[in-house]
Amino acid sequence: MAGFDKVVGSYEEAMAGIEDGMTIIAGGFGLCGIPENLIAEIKKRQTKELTIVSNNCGVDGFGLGVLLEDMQVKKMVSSYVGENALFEKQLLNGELEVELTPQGTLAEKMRAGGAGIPAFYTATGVGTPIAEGKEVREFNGREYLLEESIRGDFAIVKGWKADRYGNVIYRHTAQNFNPLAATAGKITVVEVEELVEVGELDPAHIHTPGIYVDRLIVGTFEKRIEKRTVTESA
Amino acid sequence: MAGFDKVVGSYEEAMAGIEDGMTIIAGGFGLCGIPENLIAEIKKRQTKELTIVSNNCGVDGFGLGVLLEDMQVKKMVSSYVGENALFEKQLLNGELEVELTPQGTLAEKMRAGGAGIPAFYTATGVGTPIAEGKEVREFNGREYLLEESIRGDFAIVKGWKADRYGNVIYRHTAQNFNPLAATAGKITVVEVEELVEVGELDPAHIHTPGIYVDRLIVGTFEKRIEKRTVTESA
Amino acid sequence: MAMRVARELQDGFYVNLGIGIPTLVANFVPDGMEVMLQSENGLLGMGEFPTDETIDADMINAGKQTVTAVKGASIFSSAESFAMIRGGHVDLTVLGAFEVDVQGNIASWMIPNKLIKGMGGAMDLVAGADNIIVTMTHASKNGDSKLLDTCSLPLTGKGCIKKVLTDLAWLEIQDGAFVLKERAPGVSVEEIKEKTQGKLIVPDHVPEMQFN
Amino acid sequence: MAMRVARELQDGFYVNLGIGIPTLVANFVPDGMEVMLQSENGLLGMGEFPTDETIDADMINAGKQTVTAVKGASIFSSAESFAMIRGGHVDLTVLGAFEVDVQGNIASWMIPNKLIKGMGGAMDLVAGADNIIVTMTHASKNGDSKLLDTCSLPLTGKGCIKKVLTDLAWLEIQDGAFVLKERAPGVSVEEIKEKTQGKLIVPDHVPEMQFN
Repeated sequence: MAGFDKVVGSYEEAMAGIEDGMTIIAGGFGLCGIPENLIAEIKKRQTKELTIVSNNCGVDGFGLGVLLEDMQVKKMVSSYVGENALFEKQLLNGELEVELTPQGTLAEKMRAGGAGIPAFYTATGVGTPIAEGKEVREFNGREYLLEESIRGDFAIVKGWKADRYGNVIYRHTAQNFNPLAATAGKITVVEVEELVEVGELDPAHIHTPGIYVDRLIVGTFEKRIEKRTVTESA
Repeated sequence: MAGFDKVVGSYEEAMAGIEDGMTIIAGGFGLCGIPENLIAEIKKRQTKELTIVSNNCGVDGFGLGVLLEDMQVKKMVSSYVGENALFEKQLLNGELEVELTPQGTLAEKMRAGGAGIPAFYTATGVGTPIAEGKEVREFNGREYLLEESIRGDFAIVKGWKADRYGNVIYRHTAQNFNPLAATAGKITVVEVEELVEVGELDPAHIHTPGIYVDRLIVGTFEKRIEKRTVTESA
Repeated sequence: MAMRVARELQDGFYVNLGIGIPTLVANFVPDGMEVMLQSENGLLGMGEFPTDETIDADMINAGKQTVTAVKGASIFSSAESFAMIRGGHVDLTVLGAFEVDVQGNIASWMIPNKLIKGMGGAMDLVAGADNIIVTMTHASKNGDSKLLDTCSLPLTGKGCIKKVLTDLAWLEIQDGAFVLKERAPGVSVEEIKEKTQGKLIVPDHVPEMQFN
Repeated sequence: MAMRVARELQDGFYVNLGIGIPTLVANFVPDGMEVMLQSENGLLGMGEFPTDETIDADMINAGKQTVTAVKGASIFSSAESFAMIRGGHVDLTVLGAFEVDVQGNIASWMIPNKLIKGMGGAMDLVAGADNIIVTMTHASKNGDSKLLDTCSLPLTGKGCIKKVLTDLAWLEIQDGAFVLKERAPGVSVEEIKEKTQGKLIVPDHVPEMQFN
């Protein structure tokens, strides 16, 4: 079934076609469930002037943070940033633009982008700085903001297991923004920890159906922990 | 964990509080995945003047069709109706009102209702009779309709397996509108085929998290087939 | 007609087939090519009808027929299903119609003064897909053309149709006209002209349809 | 403060706890009562921190801390998580703030001329919940009141706060005023009056806080 085999042979092939100035939607929350190797490939390619849509921007030296090192990012669309010094420096210097977007609105913008919904209303942000320039409209006596959806030239996604058709499942809270990002890329690239046989994943429990996935690659992951918190072992 | 135990003891208890004139959102597609016994309970109660939001209206003598027998339904919000003679008769007599809604728009209206999104734009229906009276707005050079979300006083849902906390999974294509309906009821009632122990369902594969579910009951189901189509056995 | 539609398939296409003639297309998928059928009630990877032994009330397609799922299928909610459709992720949609016109409008769900049963998923399908093939008879039983200058019936979608396959011809809609691309075997250009009410452009050479 | 918040819990509540003081509330859930913690990155049923043996990089909370899941938990996407929040399905939200005012406005994410890190999920949480408790110190280190007539900082949400718990008092916002409901142990009404800049209504009797 060659036509549905999404597996590519290398990270180079996985990110083929990425160009300066493109918009990239990335899955992940903090450093959890981030497409580590696809980000590294973007760094290797030195693609510039990127707009990156991702809840966070990694940390110094890891995750999306590495794309700051060579000034590859023009703009971040995120809900929470600045966990790293380089980010702060570039922001203060005006070398980097940030569009802060409430986390739920960001998730819904990705989902809407993938689902052919150009805009939706939400109460989130009414009366706050993020309402500036946006339509406010009343439904049933309450005010809501109009928010437009987001699509990316590429979506980069980290899954757990996938089959060759691109059916993907995510592990624990590494799911987060990944299935949403997966729907919203003109080209959606997914990297996973394990390739399984077609038919092995339960059809009713696939998080991302293969129809959303253009390219698939199996990688190895560092999975760095940002805030290690433990209780004493019993 | 009494506070999270959603199981009720009877169908009477499951539908307690339903009143004349209420809006009921029902899961199911055709006769697949319909809350058979919850519908039967509504018939037994003879609640009248109901607005029912459901993709279809059952058939003569089964599914939502039984609510027509005693004129319990004032209005149907559906994408496809009229698989039964009584429905046609009541519609032609003006005893029943129908608001036809495209299937994808109906699904999204339920999801939006549950997700706190009062309205969204869709290209579906632009230039057709269903656009009448609705705002048309251009995004990126294309016209879209404004569609408002739907919430119900009750949502009635058919699941496969659930635990006492109300975590539900659906079986095969009996999923359809059920998880959407489940999010959109002020009171959401789910009937399932099997109750499993808390912890038995994989957290990553729960279709409807218990937070959406108010009442849960285990039933037995006829599961009538509307269009039996088979190939010759090998 | 189903055989001609099958020629438009490409390996790896996700396809939504409407009820009726479109469903037959599944029988004519060329050897060595695979397509995956989407059914809008929430199934990607629809398989054949079940046997008496495997029939399952919980496994149906958008036409409410009992079906099976192929290996590698996925099953999801109606909202997810229409996210795929509305979001333009389906590669090809094939569906029937009462009328199409030179502006790419389609009427397929409502005949005034006849009982209206509803549009089901048709409005979402025509609004969501870039690549749609309408399959229908060229004219009604009374001989009235269904390829019109302006649809007379209430629309299902506006300006969304580019390809029409009838029992007589394969046509594409371009710049406010039907362009005659192929004739069905044994059908004359004259007959097609006669039965097409909307503006028709006939190139110098109109080949007969070829089938795989 | 966490102990006082815990008194607002009810058996069967789904609760979202912000970072910091709110997180501590989990330690004071009364015996015989169960609440389920929602973490907005996509977890319902957040459990304790893991041990060195069970720690898992793929299991974190909205504060990016490694956590565990309780029996009966569910895990989902960020869109589903905020559907729960925005749709009003969470019973109680507890979060911190820089300022609140008598109109129920809250400012908690942005101090002009200081680096802005972002609002995360806070704007969604305050817009989505009916039942919110703001926990914060009553006044800044300089003694400036944080309970104001009008918030001076950019808002996180408008008109959405009804309950405020500080190190000094439990207050409810009603009809454009803070109503003093309870004093923290040993705190005088005078001190609360002094440190509240916004309109304050003091009933005849203001009891000391009771803890379970």
